[in-house]
Amino acid sequence: MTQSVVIQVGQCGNQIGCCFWDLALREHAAVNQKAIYDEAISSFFRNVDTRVVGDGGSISKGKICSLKARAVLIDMEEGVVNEILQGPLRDVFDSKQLITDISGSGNNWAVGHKVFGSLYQEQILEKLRKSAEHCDCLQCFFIIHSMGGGTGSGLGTFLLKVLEDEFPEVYRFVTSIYPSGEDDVITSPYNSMLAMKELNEHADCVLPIDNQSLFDIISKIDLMVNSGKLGTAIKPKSLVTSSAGAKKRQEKPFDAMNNIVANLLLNLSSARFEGSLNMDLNEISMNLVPFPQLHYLVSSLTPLYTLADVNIPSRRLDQMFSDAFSKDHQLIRADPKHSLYLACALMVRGNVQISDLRRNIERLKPSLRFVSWNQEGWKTSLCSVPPVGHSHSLLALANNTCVKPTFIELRERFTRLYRKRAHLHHYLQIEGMEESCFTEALSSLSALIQEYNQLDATKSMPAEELPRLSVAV
Amino acid sequence: MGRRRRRRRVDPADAARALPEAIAALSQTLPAGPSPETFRRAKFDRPEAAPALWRLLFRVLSPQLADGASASFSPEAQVRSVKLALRTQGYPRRALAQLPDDGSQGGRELLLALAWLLARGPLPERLLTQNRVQLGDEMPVCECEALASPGPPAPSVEADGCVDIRHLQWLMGKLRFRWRNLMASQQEQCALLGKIHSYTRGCHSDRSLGHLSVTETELLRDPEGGRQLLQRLERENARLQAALEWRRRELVFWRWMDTVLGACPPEASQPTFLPRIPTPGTGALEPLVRELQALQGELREAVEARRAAWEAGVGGRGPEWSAARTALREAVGQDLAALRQACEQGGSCSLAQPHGPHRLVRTEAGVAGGPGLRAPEVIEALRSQEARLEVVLRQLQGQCRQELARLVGAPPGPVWILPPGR
Amino acid sequence: LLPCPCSQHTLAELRDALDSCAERQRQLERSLRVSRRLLRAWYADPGTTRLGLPRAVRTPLSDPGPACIPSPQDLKELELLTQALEKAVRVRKGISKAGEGNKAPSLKSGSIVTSPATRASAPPRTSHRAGSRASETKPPRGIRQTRVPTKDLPECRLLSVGDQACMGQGAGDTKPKSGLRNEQIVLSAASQAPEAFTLKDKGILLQLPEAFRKAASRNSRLRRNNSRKGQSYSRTQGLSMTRMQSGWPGPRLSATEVEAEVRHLQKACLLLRLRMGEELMADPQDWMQEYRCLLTLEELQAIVGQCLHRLRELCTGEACPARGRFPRASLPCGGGADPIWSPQLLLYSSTQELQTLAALRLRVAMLHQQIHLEKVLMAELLPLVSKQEPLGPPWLALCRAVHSLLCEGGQRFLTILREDKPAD
Amino acid sequence: MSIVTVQLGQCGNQIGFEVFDALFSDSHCPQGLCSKRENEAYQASCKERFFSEEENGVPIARAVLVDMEPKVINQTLSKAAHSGRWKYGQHSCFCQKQGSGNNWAYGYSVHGPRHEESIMNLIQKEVEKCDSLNGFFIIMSMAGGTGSGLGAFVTQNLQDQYSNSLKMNQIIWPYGTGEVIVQNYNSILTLSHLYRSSDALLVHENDAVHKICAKLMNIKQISFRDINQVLAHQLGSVFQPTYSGEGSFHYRRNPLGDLMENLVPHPEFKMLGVRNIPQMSENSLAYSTFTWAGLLKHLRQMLISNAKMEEGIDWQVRPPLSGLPTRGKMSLNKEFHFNTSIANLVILRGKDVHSAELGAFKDPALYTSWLEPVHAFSVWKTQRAFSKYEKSAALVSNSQFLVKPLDTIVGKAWNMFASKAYIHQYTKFGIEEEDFLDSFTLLEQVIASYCNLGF
Repeated sequence: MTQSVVIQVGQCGNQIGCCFWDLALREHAAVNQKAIYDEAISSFFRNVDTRVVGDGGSISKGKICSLKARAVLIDMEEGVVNEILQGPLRDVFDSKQLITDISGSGNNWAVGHKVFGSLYQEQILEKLRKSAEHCDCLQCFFIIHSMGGGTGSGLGTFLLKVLEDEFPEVYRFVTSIYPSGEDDVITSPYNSMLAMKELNEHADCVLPIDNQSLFDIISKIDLMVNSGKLGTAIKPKSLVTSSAGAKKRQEKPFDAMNNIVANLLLNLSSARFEGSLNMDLNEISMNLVPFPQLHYLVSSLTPLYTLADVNIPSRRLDQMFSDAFSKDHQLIRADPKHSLYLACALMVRGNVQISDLRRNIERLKPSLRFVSWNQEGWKTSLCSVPPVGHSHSLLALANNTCVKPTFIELRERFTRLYRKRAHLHHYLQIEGMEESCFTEALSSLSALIQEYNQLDATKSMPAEELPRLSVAV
Repeated sequence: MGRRRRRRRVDPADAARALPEAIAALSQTLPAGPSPETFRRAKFDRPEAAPALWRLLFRVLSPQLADGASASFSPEAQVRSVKLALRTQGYPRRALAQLPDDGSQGGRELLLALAWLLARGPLPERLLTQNRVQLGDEMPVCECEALASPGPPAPSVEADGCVDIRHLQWLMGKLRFRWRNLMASQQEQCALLGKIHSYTRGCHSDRSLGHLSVTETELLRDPEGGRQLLQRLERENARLQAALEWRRRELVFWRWMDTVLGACPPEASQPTFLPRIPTPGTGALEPLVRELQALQGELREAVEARRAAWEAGVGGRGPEWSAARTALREAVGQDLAALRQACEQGGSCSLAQPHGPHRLVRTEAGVAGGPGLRAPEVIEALRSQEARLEVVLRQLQGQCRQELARLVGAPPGPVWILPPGR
Repeated sequence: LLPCPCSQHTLAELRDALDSCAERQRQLERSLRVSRRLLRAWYADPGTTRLGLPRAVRTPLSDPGPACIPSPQDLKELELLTQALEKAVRVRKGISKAGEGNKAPSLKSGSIVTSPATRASAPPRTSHRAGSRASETKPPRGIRQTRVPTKDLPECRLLSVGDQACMGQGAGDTKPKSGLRNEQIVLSAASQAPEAFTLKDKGILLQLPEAFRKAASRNSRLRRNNSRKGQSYSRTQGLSMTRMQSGWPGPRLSATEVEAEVRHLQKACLLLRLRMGEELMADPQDWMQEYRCLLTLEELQAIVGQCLHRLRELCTGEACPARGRFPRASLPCGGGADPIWSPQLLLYSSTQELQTLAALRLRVAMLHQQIHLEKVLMAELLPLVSKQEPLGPPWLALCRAVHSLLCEGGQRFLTILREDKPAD
Repeated sequence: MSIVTVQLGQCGNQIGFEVFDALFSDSHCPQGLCSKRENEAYQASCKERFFSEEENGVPIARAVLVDMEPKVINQTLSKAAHSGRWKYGQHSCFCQKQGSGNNWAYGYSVHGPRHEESIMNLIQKEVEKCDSLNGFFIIMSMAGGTGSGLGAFVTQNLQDQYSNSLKMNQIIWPYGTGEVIVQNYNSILTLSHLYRSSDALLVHENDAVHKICAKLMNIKQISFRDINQVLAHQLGSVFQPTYSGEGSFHYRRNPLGDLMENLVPHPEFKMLGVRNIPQMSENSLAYSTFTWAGLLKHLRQMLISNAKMEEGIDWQVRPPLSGLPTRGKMSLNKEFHFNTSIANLVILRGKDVHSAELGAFKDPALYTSWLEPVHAFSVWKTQRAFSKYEKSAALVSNSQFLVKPLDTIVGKAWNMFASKAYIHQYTKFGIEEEDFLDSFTLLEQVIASYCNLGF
């Protein structure tokens, strides 16, 4: 079995990470009742004998002693990390996994990338190597960060290059939180633009997520829950937005949103559990990335909650599939149905069979548009273990030109600032930053947009059969 | 022989008994041989002798049939089969072919045909070899019989004429599968033989063998089968005995046959019908001629070049040279004697190698056993033979490739995509 | 479609090859059936037929009869053996189920406890043998799978008529083996309890029936005599045959004989070509060798000439049976002087060796067949390629098939693409 | 003679388990409807082919399990062990930690060479357990990465190392859509490589089996297990013992050899399909009776109309009148109806099997013009009923049935190839565009050859 290491960078990254570890623990606790350290748990956790002093206490089999997250926590401010270390999850981490500073990156990509990057490179590498050593077969790094800030965006993308050089065989899956339009960070267009170039070049897969979409989803759930009609009918602990159903809602504003992302990551790595059609992480980029640069996957998660009624009529099951393609359920503001699919993956968990999957694909296919050379671009998986609180769930990943508007909007916001050269000096004063960094980032993103444009253009062209090799006799 | 003949002449009483005894011996040697009386009657072309002789000839000419199997052929079928077989073997008398198919006539003609067959080769011995009771587990160490055609090629039954070349490909593929199946069966057979031999080690009273063969073991396991085997063996012994007897007395028979021949109306002495050469025969002749001619050409070229070079280089030498020359000539003569013999007489069989069936005996690896061929030697010889043949095959295929490339030339239009090499 | 004569000829050749393979397969199957039946009866439960696993066989010999069995009773004894063999595994199972101890009371009554399995681990009689046997049967499955309860007993307790003492006590290699074998050896009359035996031991106890042994030795004697006689027969016939055939046209070759001759000449041609290749490849070191090489080539040239001459005779139909010998088709494996009558021995030391030998033999035979077919097909098909009008689809199809058959041994095939479309 | 099975990848291992389970259940089925003696011989023959026996009497499948990730193998091993009836050998599996990620190139060029020695050693050990090796079953999917890529690699190695043994690849043809996005690439690479190294490709189409589950087995929510069980049933109906010949009561020793000699001698025609009849849920079986005439009539129509199951057969399809030039080149564009065969093998099991009349399969119009029915048709029989079916028939057919699916796959792959999509994933591991082109060329030829059967 393979293992993955989660690298959470910056405030946003660490907050999401925190939710992720909480959920992951609960998921494994629900599946693994006997508290035996098995291969499924091993993919995200080490089992450590705490009585052994030092570092050599990993136990590969037997009872669970003390679980340690396979994670590296990086922030250039102490706040969030300290909070985690004082919270309920404190036992899952130890100080050897942390890298913190006190000064912060000041919402400046260049500070995160250039200053802290070179300052902490060795230290970060050291921790990464250590975490890799603890793995039997390291398959994937999950990087969680935001695009708009300084540390997550700058240092987070700096990491990508380091990882690529140091661990070329290990996949780099990046969960990037894109800023909303009315973002309070003024320099976020610069930061995002500069980060985009790094994502373009050094990530295997990027799952773009924007805060606004998460917020909309929460509002919708709130509406449902509070409308009274459904309130009691919703099965406890089944909301994708809460880490613990009993907990008082919305202690922190971002908790619910972060939980959605945490759920996304857990479903993405469902190959930890057995199923009749496994989908390993390495299959994701293989199936969904037709060209190296086009590795941005739009994701959606359904159902958002489960009704307490245990009998799921298949209509409800089919509803789950329909929802996954609707605009409202995307974790980024995008409408895949009205754009062009390059490829699509459906990762199903729980009590769903291949025939359900096939029926729904057949049903939905006519309403979707696929690129001419990939008319049947479906990848599916069946994992028999559902998420906690659910009987079944679906994660849809789409390589779809519908991400293009997000990028275009980002470019526009960037151009607006850049035209005025506003705040540019904050960046240019950093060693190693030059104007060319901005222009190169801009052309990189433009090239990407252009690629999507070209694909979109094929939408209107009639599908033609290409002449095949012609055999004489 | 001469001595024996004199002795016969000395004792006339013997001579009077000699003919029936000779015929009896012959008859006993052959499968389903009739009584001497039948022969006597056949000489006078009595119809009652005919059926027995047809049967006899049928058995003689289809030796591969087991004892019971011939009964399944109707008399007519037997007669026709005999006529056909004799014809393909080149039997010259037309009278036989004109006999009715019901097998009611032709005693004397059949007698002549039998004599003709006897005169052509060691018929009794051949029959005794072909159907001999095999006691040991045998393996021929030569390739004389290996995968040879099991009998005379059936006269082409296929009336459908032309075939698609894909049909040939199909048959070729089938052949490849059969080879592989043979290989698998043979491996299994060897494994089983090895087991039986090692389990029965020490069981055989013949110390040079040491263990039992399959037949012998089966005999132990199945007393009833053993009894039958014993009977067959005894029958064969009787036939062998008779064969010895026949050899001693055959001269009398031939003299008698002369009188039979004398009683026959002579046929036109013209070659009435040439042996019918079946298509595979003629087909094989032409390419073989070409092949030999090509070989001759290549040799001539090589020889001429070398002789010229030789004469230009070392041509004249002293008297000591002529002695060496003679010695060399002799050495080469000896060297190629085996090859020459092989070419004249019988393929690879007559090479100095051992051949014929050998009884398999399992021995201890380290023990210096008694007489007998050792497997590693045979393996060695086979390996080199295999390597040589593979070279030949590759050469032939290469030749075909070149020839095809030449014929195809470089026509504009299609592109040839060869299967990728591995 | 191929033209008729070509079809007929190639078809006939291929069918011939197929038939000969099928025939060989049939022969093999026959003997396989016998061997398998033997081994099954030996060590397997006839019900579930544990094919292929050597097992120790143990059986009760309820009453082995009088101490000295005269040869007329051999057959009766054999019947007993067969029954015993059939019971063997059932009893063996019973023994192993009932536990190890209670079924081995016959320690002093001449139990023979060797088995293929135990022999490998606990060598009977001759210890050096067992060692080599263990190494020759590669995976010694029996060892792992069979537990013979009486393994620790003295391996061999054969009791001969004259000598009631235990022969094999302790080290077995001192025992005079052949002496035992030739005597009548039976179990002690006292033996009433179940005992184990192997076939080997049975074989010693129950030799091949005397009548059979006599017949067999008579058979080989007769064959030897016959073979000696066989050599002189041609002269005997020489005289009368000429008379016999005076009224007939001269002896001609029959079709089968012509065919045999042709086949033989084909082989000769192959041998000659091989030899020529060797000679041309040789790199003479001095003038002696060079001269020798030249002489060899000349000699080869002469032999080829003779072959050609003979072949021309065959072509014109004027061939007589070769000088001084009878058509070689008349006897299997060459002339009548061959020692076919009493087979010589071929010694092998392990199953693997035997398998290698057999596989190589078959491989060589196949190569002969393949080369022959290759030549036939070359002769028939290549002219067709040159004759047909090029570039039409039938011609292309022909080329493809011919290429596959002649250049790839019929295993692989090429593709012909039209060039009017781009290749990628 | 014994057959060694190599189960590769998730699909191969899941199916392998069901196959052995089906073989075992059938041979121990009390409803064999034949004498005890006969039943024992049947069992013995089945066991010799597919199982070896251990000391404690539990049969051990002659199988090697290979996967590049451990989950499925662990699951398979424990399922077999829990059944208690048969099991896998203790040391007969090989797995690694990380799969091939649906990348054929990774399976073929990375996993293959890296683990060649270990895998071949395992196989050799299994081979040594056989007194006599008949050949190999290699069970694999062609869509994924491990089964397809590593499977192709292993098959090639088997061809090199056991050139005289027979190799039959059981290939699972992916759903037309929705399994793996790069399945068409993986498929053409697999097929073209197997065409060079395997003797026969026995193809099972997921779509067809799925339909059988829905229509004949009446399963509402179809799982992979259901599909695999139908598939295992089909394989069992072919490879369980049958008599070695007409009138013989010996069981066939060399099923693979006999099958291949009859069906796949031509190097361009190696694709086989299986059809079987009847196929139904156990509940319906209890209320059904069959006649040989009825079964064979349906089976024949299934063959000529290219129906995968007895439901929905097009009865309008008739063989072309022989002699008329209707048997022209099969056109892929036009809807074609009649499925021309190269060769067929019918396997009959059950009561009164001797009375079954097979003349309808010997009609020359069913076959390509260059093979006579006498060369193209063969029958295997046994009186022993198969898996609770009083009478059942299976058909292994080398015919045009796969031309369409193959053409579709090649076409889709070609479309994708023309846009160069996903190619970088393959070149990363050494499979170049040239290799793709080789594969396309070979398969276009195979398609053309099957289409040209009538010529």
